[in-house]
Amino acid sequence: MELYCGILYREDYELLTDSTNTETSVTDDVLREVSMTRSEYDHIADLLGRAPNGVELGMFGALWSEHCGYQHSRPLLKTLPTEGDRILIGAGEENAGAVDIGDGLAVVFKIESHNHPSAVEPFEGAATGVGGIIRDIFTMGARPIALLDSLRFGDLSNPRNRYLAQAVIGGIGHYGNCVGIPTIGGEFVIDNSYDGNPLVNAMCVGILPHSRITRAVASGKGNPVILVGADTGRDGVHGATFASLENPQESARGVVQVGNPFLEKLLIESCLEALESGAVVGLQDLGAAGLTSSAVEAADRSGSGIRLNIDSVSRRTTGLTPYEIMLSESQERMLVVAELGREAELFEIFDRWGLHCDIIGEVTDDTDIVVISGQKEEARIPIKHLTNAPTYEYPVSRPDYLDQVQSFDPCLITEPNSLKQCALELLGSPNIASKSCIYQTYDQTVGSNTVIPCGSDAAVLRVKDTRRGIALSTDGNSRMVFLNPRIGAAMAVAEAARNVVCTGALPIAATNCLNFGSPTVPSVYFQLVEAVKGIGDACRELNTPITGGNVSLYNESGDQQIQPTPIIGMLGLLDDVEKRCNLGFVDEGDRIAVLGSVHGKLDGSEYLKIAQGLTAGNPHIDLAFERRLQSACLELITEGLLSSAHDVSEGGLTVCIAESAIAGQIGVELNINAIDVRTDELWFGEGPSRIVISYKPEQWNRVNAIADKHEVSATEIGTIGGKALEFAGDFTLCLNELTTVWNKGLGTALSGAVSDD
Amino acid sequence: MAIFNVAVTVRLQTEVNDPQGLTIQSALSALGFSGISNVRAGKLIEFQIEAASEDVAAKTVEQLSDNLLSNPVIENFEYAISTPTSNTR
Amino acid sequence: MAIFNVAVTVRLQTEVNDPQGLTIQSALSALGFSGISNVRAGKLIEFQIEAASEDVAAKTVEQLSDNLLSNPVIENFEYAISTPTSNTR
Amino acid sequence: MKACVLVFPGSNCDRDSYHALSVSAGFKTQYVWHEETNLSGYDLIVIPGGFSYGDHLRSGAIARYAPVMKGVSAEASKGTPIIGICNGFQILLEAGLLPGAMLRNTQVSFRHQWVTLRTETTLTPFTSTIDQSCLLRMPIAHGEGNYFATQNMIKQLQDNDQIVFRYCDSEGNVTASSNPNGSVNGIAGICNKTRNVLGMMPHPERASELILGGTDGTLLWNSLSRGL
Ligand SMILES: Nc1ncnc2c1ncn2[C@@H]1O[C@H](COP(=O)(O)OP(=O)(O)O)[C@@H](O)[C@H]1O
Ligand SMILES: [Mg+2]
Repeated sequence: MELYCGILYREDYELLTDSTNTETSVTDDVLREVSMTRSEYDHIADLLGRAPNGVELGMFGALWSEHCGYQHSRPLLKTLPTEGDRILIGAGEENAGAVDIGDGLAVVFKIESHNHPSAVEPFEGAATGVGGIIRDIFTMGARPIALLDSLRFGDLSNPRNRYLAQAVIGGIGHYGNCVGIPTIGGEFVIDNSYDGNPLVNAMCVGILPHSRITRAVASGKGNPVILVGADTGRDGVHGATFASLENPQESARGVVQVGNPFLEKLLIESCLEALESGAVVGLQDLGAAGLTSSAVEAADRSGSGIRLNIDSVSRRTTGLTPYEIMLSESQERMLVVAELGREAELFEIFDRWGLHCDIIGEVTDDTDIVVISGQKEEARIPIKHLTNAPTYEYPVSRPDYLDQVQSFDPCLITEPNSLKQCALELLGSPNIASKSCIYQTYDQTVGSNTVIPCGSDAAVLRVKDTRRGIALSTDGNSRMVFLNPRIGAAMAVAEAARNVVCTGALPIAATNCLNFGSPTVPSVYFQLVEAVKGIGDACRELNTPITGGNVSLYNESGDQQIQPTPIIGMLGLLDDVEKRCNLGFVDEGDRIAVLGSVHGKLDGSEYLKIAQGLTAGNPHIDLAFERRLQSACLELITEGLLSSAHDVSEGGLTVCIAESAIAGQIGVELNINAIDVRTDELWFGEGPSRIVISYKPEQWNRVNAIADKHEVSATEIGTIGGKALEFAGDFTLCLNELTTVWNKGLGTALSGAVSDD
Repeated sequence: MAIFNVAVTVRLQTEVNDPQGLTIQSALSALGFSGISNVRAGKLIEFQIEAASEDVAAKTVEQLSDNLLSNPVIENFEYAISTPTSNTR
Repeated sequence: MAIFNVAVTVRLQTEVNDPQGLTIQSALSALGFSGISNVRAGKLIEFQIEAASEDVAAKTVEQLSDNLLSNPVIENFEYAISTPTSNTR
Repeated sequence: MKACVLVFPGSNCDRDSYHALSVSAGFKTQYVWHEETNLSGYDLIVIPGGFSYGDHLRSGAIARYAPVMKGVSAEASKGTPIIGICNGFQILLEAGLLPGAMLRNTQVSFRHQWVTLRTETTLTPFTSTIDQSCLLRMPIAHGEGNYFATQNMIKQLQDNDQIVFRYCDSEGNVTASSNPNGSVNGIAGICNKTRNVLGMMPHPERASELILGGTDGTLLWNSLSRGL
C-alpha cells in the first residue's frame, strides 16, 4: 500500500470518527500509520473510556513515539546523574538544561539527532536539524552563540555516501551561516555500519542572564496562545513516528521539510525582543509532532489545559485535515503564550520583524487538550495521558560477538614493515585527516566570540563583558562502544571532558545523544542499557551532570545495525579566558611530555582497523585516574606552565604529535626509551587518559611536581624544533609532506578522487 | 554525431515549502507591486550535448536530470532539446 | 481583471563566468557523462499576476524583472505570460 | 565619532559591528532600522554583513530597496563615510553605489578563513593611516564574494585608484592561490569615485580585538577617527 499517509488517513478518518465505531474497527494499516501496537490502542481506549478518534489517535501516536515519549529509553535515562551545584534547569524540565557559569550568566545547551530525515533528504534533513536545535535554545530565552555538528557516514568509496556527506555538510553550513550562529566544532567519522543510515547530530549553545531564563509553559486561564512564523503545510506529517520506523527511505511519506533559516533568524530576534517586553508567559518551539507536542508539553508543565481552534492556523496549502494540522512539522514556528490583554504589544513586535502570527487558542483551567474546528470538537484528551507514554523494557542479551572481539590477541598481529608508510596512511585517512574541508564552509567567527575555532581539541568562546570563556566539544567513539558498550560510552564522556580540559577549561556539564539500532533486538538493547550505565559512571566520576539530550533508535538499514553511537557534548568553563591553551607546538626548544601512559593499546584502534582490517579488542578505562589526569592538566594550564596540550586519541601518539607539529608548523625530536613495547603499540596504540603537553625546559620540575601531586605520571619524550618529526629512531616524517597528506586526505576522499598513494 | 541544445527546468514540488519564493513575494509586495501571488523559484540548467540522435540525447538528459540536476525527493524536472540553429549566443 | 501566469527566466550574461555551471559540468564529466559542454545555470521565477490586460501585465513584469529579479550588470532576463487554462495546480 | 549600524531583516553581523565600533573603537554607536530614511548626523554609516532577506534572488538584491537605502544614497552624495562589509558590500553593489556585481565563489560553496590583504590605496578616509607595507589579516565568511566587473569598469577602477584591498599571500603577492573566491584581479574591496563609500568582503569588525585573533580591523576605525 504505497500511499501518502494523509490520503490513506483521510479514508480511515471517517471510519474512526464514526461514533458507532468500536475498538476492533481500527485496522492494522491505521495502527501502522501511527506506529502503534494494538495493545497500546486498547490501552488508550481504556484511558479515555471510549475509542479514540482519528485525530486523537494521531496525537497519541506522535507523543508516544520514541522521539517524543522515550518509550524505550525513559527508564534508562532516569539513571543518569542530573544534579549538581551549577544546574539551574535540570534535564527534562524544559527544552534544554541551563548551567550557571558565574557572573549571573547561564549557558543553555543541547544536542539532537536528525538522522532519519537526513537519510531521505540529506541537505534539508541536516539543515532542519540545525534549525530545530536552535529553536530549543532560544525558547529558553537564550541567545544562541554556537553550533556543533557530529556526523557519521558509511564508507566514502560508495558514491551515495559521498553524496550524503556533502549534502549534509552543505545543509548544516547553509542553515548556521544564514542565521548567523558560528559552527565551532563537531566530528566526522566514517564506518561501514552507517551505510544507508548516516548520523546527523547537531548541538546548539546559548547564553543568557539567570533572570531571563524563560519557561515553556502555557499557564493562566484565558491567556491567548499565539502561533508565530511559517504557515503550516503538510510537511513531515508523521515525522515523530517516522523516526521510529526501521526503514525511513521506503516509508518516507508526507512532504519533506524545507528549512528557512532567514525566517528562523527573524524568529530568534523577535522572540528575544518579545521576552524583553514582559508580555510573554511562555515560549515553546514546534518541533517533532508539531502543534500537538508543543501545546501538550507547554500545558503539561503548568498543569493547565489548552484549547486550540485550528481554523485560525494559517496554511500554506489547501485541504489540510485537522489531523495534518495537529501533526504538521512545518519548520520555523513558535508557540507564544501571552499575558491576556497584552497580545497587541507582541503583535507589534512580530509585525515589525515581518512575521505573521495568529491567535489559535487559549489556556484553560481544566487539564485537557481540546481541538476545535468549526463547531466540531476534533479531539479532547486529558493531557497526562499523552505525556505519560508507556515505557518498555526489552529483553536484554549480551551480543554473541563480544566474546570473539574481546578475546583479541595482539600477538597474532605482525608489526608493520614500514612504520612511516603506516603513519602516513593513518594521517591521510578520512577519520584522522584534517576536517578543514568541512569546517571551511562553516562561518566560525560570526558573533565575535570565537577564540579557538574548529580544529582544536575543543572550541573556546569568550563570554562578552566578563573574563570568562567556555569550551565546547562533541565526542563519540562507536568502535569502542561496540567492543565494550559500558566502557566505550564512559570513554566518550572522558574524551569529551579531556578535550575541554586541554584548552584549560573545567568540564561542568554534558548533553548526550544516544544513536542506536533497533531496541527490539536484544543485543542492541544490551548495548543501549550498558552504554547508558557507562555514561552515568563517567559523568558521576568527572562531576559533569547530564543536562539533557536526545535518543535516536532504529538506526539500521536492512539487517545492518549501526555501531552503537552515544555522542557526548561537553561544556567547560574557563575563569580566565586569557589562560587558555591550544594544541599547536609553539617554540623551538620547548620540551614534550606525556601525561599518563606513554604507549596505548591496539584494542579498537584506528591502526588496527586501517592497517590490519580488524575491529577487535577490549578497551579499558580507569575513571579515577582519568579524573586525576584532567585535574593535573588543568592545574598545569592555569598555573601558566604549558605552551600546548593535546589529547591523544585516534591514531595514538604519532597522530597526536603530528597534529601539534602541523598546527605550530614546527618539527620535533622524540627520544623514547620503550623497551618491551611493540612499535605499533608505542606509535599507534590508543587508549584514554593520555595528554601530550609542551613547556619551557626550565618548567619541568614544576610540571613534574604537579603531576606527582595528582599521582599522574609525566614522562618527557622529546624536544620541539626543526622541520622534521623524528620518531625516536623508528622513523622520520618530513613536516611538509605530512602537512600535505593530512590536509588533503579528507577532501580527496569526499570528492571521490582516487588518492595518489 | 550532432550537437543538441538542452534546457532542463527544475521546480520544487508544489507542496514543498519554497522559502525563496515566499521571500520574493513579500519583497514584491513591499515594493508596491500588488496582485502578485504564488511566487515559486526554480532552476534552469542549459548545456550542449553531443549524441548520435535526439533520442540518445534525450535518454542521457533524462538520466542526469533525474539523478544530478534535480532532487526527486523535493523537485520535479522537465527538459527541452533542440538542435542548434546557429552558433551565435 | 484577469490572472496571468508568468515565468521569468534569468540567465548570466554569456561573457560572465558561471561558477555553478562550471561545477555542474565537472561533476557531470567526473560521473562519466561525456560530450556535455557549455553548462550554464540560470533561474526561473514563476508567479501569477492580476492585471487588466496582458499588456498591462507585461509592463509590470518587465519592470520588476529589470529592477529586482535580475541584475543588469551580470544577467539578462526573458519572460513569458499566459492566461491560466484552468485553476488546478 | 558618531556611527550607525543598519539593521535589515537577516543582518547577522550588526551586533558584531556595533561591538567593534563601540567597544574597540570607542565610537558612539547606534542601530538604525531598515525602515528609517534619515541618516544625517552620523560620521560613519556601517552596512553590516549577514544574509539580508535570506540572500534570496541575489545577495543584497532585496535589501537595496529598503527605505533606509534612500538615506544611504543621500549621505553618499554628501560625502559621509559609508562602509559596506560582506553583505553590506553586496547591497552597495546592487544599489549602484559601487560598480560591479558579485558572483558565487568559484568553489560554489561558502568559505570561511582568515585572509591576508594588501592595502592598495591610502587615499580614503578608511585607510588614510594604514602603513601600506604592512599586510592586514582578517576573516572572510561568504558564499558570494567573487567580485565581477567588466574590463572597462576594472580599468576605470584602476585609473581612479578605487581598488582599496586585494587578497594576497604572506609576502604581499596577489596570486591565484591567495585568491579565496575567484574575484577578478584579487579584488577584496573598492571605493566609489568620491572615495567616501567603501565595500569590502573581509570582516574588519571580527578582527578588532586581540582575543579574536587580530586587531588589523581597528586600523580602519583609527583612520576614520583620525580623519575627523
Ligand atoms: N563536522 C565537523 N564540523 C565542525 N568541526 C569539525 C567537524 N569534524 C571535526 N571537526 C573539528 O576538527 C577537529 C578535529 O576533530 P576530531 O579529530 O574529532 O577531534 P578530537 O579527536 O580531538 O575529538 C576538532 O576541532 C573538531 O571540532
Ligand atoms: Mg582531541
